[in-house]
Amino acid sequence: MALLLPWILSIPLFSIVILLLFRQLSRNQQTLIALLAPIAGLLLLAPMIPDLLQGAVFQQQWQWLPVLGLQWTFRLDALALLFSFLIFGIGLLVIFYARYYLSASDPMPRFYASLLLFMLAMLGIVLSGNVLQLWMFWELTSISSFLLISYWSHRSDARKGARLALTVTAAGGLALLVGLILLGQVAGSYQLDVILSKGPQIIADAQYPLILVLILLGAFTKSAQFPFHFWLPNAMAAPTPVSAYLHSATMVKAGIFLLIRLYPAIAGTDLWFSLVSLAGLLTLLTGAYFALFQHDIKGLLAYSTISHLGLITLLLGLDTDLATVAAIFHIINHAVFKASLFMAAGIIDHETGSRDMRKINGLWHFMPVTASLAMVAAASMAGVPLLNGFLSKEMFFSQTLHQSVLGALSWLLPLLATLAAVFSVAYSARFIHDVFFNGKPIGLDKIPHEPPRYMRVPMEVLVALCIGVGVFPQWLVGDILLAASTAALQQTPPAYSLALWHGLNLPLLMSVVAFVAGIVLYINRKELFLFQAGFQSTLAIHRFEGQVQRLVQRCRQFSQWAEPGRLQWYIAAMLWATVLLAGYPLLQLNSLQGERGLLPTDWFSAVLVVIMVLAAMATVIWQRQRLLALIMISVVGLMLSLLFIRFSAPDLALTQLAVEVATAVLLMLALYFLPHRSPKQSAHATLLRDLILAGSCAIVVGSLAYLMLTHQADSVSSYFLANAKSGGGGTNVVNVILVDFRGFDTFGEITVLGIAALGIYKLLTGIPRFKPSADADGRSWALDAHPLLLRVVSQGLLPLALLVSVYLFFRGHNLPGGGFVAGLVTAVALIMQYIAHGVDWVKPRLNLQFSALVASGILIAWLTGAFSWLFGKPFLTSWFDYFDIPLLGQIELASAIAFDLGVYLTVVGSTLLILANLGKLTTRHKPEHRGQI
Amino acid sequence: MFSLILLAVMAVIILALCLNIWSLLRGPAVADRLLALDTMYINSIALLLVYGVYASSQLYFEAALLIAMLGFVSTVAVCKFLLRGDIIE
Amino acid sequence: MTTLEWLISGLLCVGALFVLLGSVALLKLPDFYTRLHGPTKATTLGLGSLVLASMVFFNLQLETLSLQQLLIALFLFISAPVTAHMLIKVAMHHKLKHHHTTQGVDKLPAD
Amino acid sequence: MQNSLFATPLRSTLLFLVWCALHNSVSPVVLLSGVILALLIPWVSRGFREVQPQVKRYGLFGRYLLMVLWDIVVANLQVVKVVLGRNSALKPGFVLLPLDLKEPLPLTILAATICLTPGTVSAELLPREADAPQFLLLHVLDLQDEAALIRELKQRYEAPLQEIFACSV
Repeated sequence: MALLLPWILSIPLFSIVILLLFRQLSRNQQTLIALLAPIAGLLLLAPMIPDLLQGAVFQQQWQWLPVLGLQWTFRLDALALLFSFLIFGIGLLVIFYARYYLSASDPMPRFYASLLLFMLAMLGIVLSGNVLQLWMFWELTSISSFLLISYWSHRSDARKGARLALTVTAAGGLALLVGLILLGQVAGSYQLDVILSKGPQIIADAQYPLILVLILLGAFTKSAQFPFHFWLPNAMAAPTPVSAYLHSATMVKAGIFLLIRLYPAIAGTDLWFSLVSLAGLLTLLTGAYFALFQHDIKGLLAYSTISHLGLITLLLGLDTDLATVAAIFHIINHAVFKASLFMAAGIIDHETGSRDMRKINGLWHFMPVTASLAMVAAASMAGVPLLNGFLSKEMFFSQTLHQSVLGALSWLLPLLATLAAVFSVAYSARFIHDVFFNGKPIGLDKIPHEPPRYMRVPMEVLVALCIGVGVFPQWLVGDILLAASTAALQQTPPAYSLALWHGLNLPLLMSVVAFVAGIVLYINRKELFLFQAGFQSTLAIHRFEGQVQRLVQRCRQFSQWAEPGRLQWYIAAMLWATVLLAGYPLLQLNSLQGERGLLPTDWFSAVLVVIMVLAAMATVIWQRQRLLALIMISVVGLMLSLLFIRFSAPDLALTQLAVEVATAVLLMLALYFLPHRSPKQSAHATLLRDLILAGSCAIVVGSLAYLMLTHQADSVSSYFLANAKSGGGGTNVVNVILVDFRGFDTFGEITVLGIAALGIYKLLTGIPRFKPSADADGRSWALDAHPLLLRVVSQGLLPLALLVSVYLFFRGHNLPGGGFVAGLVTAVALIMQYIAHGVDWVKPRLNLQFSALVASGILIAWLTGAFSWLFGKPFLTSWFDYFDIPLLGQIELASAIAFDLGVYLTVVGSTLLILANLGKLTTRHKPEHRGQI
Repeated sequence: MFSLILLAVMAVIILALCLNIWSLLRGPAVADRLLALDTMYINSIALLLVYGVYASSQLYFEAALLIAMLGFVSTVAVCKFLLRGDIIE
Repeated sequence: MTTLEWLISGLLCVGALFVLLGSVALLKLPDFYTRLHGPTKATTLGLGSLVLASMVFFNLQLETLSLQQLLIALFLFISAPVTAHMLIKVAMHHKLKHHHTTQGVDKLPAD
Repeated sequence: MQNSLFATPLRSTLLFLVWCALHNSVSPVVLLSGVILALLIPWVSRGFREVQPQVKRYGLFGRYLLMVLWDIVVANLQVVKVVLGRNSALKPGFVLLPLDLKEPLPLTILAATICLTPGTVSAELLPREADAPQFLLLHVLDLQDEAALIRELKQRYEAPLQEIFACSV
């Protein structure tokens, strides 16, 4: 049955894909597809329930990156089951509800896809059996929450709220990651099973305080605990179904889930009790207090949620096992009543167009059914008997009486708990009285009425649960609560009873006091509101936005400093870094001379080198006359190719030659747009600086080269030499390395090449459109654009060049050549046609979409690589064989040829995409006025 | 003896290359330099041909062929640039 | 040294001398127009001679079929005139000085 | 006919020979692939070929090529003389060669021939309307007798080319 676990996760994914692919489906069909995920999930869970309630644990795992301790592990126990029920159950109702909540203009597929993405992420958290995997899903919930809060992206408050929520939760997530990594290192494994069984060892470790604080940071930010609670009220800019689902029932419980999940491993110390209980207590009180003063219904519910989350956290911080049971119980109850309250708020918002409690009054007359349902749920929130909220609150009260976390001041806790309950009753009363009674509506845009029939159904289900659990707790949730608590504590909890009536005791008294005092407080609220109004409060969101703006400002300043937009600066920075990084190790060596002796001087090569040096120097001297510099650098390239050939690297020589020409053409195309001479502007100090930099580079690089050449390096090349023929089927080792041994690199490189070409193509559109009417010396241009001789000869040369490139392509595997050179030769031959005939002549004859050529090249290379998957081999495993064909003799076929074809097409496409389009650019903007021919 | 002659022939061609770089640096006009560059291309081909005989290997002829082809394109492109400014128009 | 080797050596020497001659012409002759004749003719012929030598060497001396050199020559014979043509066009366009003894300067196009 | 695989027999033959030469081999594989490529490549690049007059007399064309080769050798000996002589003794000059040939391909061959042979470089086709040039401007390294040079060029090179391509005179 464990095999079913991945399916539970993949069904939401399936629905997402369908929703995004078929956007034109009707709203009902989209809702059905979205509903498929939770329904199927519940059905898949159903057969596992009996075993899970008996304490079984299902686990399924695959290797992912075992080196890093990463494994896909899915683990389902009763605690995860409980949360899965919440996720699926509330998710089901929320999806159904959203069908009626969203207006016709809201893009539904995006909403459902994000919601399902969240569902998937949340399930991932509760079903993870590996803490690193858990963390990934954890971050995914933050991201999907961001997408959902900013769903109405045209609204500024939605964008800001989303940004705030993401910043806080993701920052906490990073702390959590560090904490989890440390935890895994201490426990020796990232597997949950191992970690849970090593509790004492973890607690005894010196790093325990750090681990605990980091993990608590993650949990507290996610679960909106004080002082990180401020993001939650701002997340209320989300559509109400999202608030009901993420920001009350599930996502904000993720932090609490994590605390419960890791309870056996990291809880039970004084540090834990003081940190967790203090955070919980403060959250409980601030949430309850501020909830009363909200005028926005959702704001009230948000602060109330914060308060209840604080309550649960406080329970986890109490040093009794029963407190954990109470916490889990309250998670269920809170999810049920708060989700229904949010749905009520959504209905009210939907039907009145407002969420301001100062405007919406007396709705009882307009929507009695909704009002009754909401009132029941609010009563549950206040802790009225016969409702589920009452039960867990009673448990909470009784636990506060049986703890000693605050030492001698522990008696304060029941008192403060009662105080929080007073406020909780007061804001619940405000919710009921202000919204449904208290006179008539003020200044509403429309006359409210009951919502569509089915919009109420989810609420009805939830309210029924409130009452059901309130009256028959043991029968409805007793089993799962016990099993979940056992799973959480890793041991059977002490006996407790889930009954409605425990007799006249202290907790009951606390409830009564809270109830009466709460009503009194609400009736006398005017004074308190006046008192509260005396505080100058800056909203958290404004503070946050201000900080974001400041941060952006800082970053801008930094990037203006680090990226002044001057090419010289970048190159200088890069070169200095190279000099320092490469030069420092040289200082550690005693001598450059290695164990290899020097070869006798080869005078011919020496002369070539001298020519090359002369040309390089001339390039530098004439750098201001750009065309001259270009000619000189061509000499450098030519000599370099000759030297490559001399030292047995014909492949390099071929490539160097081809690249040389392509670059020369490119540079000339670019030169056209530049002044032919650049003015002499460098100050002497600048020249000196550049000289020092160039000299340092020369010294370091020269020394490194000498070092490398005189040392006997045991490199990988001997392996390549030995295996090229047997492993890759080619005798040209360079080519076999490119298309086979290091095929993945090549694949990456051609992808980069394609992207670069597309990028350049895109950048070209913004280039200034002018055509200089005269050359550097003020001569107007010659008048015959396409000399006849050149045209005729270039037409004749094209087939020859194509033939040569075919030749180079096919023999590349065994002798110098290959797809790259062949591609460049083809591209150069086609560029020659452009040069000789012009764009207008070539365009109708070369009916090729260059970008498509690039894409097909990369695709072919990828398919060649992916083909080996069919045979269960890793990506890009090469294949070759020899065939005997009568008359023709032996022929070799290799998958590398197909891969090389991809390289070829990409190179041709990229080169033409850049050169031909740069050329076309000037044509398109040719000025009207042209000389006489 | 034969290989000595080959070496001597290569030396003569390299001498030609040296004369070319001299012409190239001397100029005076861009056209002169371009002519010198083109001659360098051709002389490099010559060098490769002799080197092929010297090494008894046909491996170098492709490079020579490619120099002939690509050198031509690059010289023509520079000419076009000097004549028209816009080499692809 | 066999006769064949003498033949090859002779061809090589002739070739190399012509190549050198082309480069000398480039350096020695007085104006661009006359210099152009060096590489287009002497160097091309020198290369032809070297190609012949190499053909003889591979096909007769080593007795392996070797035709690639022929392609080099073919290519050069096609491309050299065009290169020269383009270069002289540039020179005329740039109105480069001609040697003082040049005749028929009036025939140059006016622009 | 324009689009058929066999539209350009001369070009295909040339490509086939070049393919064999590239491989230095006449093995069956090379021959077969050579035939395929020699037919396929002209077809693929057919758009890049403007219609040219066809060679009508192959024998004459062959003879012409051999003659040019011989002339190259002779011409070079002249160049040697000039190059090694004194610069002040140089008598370079520009010459206008009136053209009877009008078609681009024969014209190109003529210009190329002139470029490779006796001390002349084709400088420019004049006037510059590409369609119908009337003169070929030459630069001559050592100009002794302008009229004789023009006569020789027309007789030795232009006339055979007209015959080879069977152009109307």
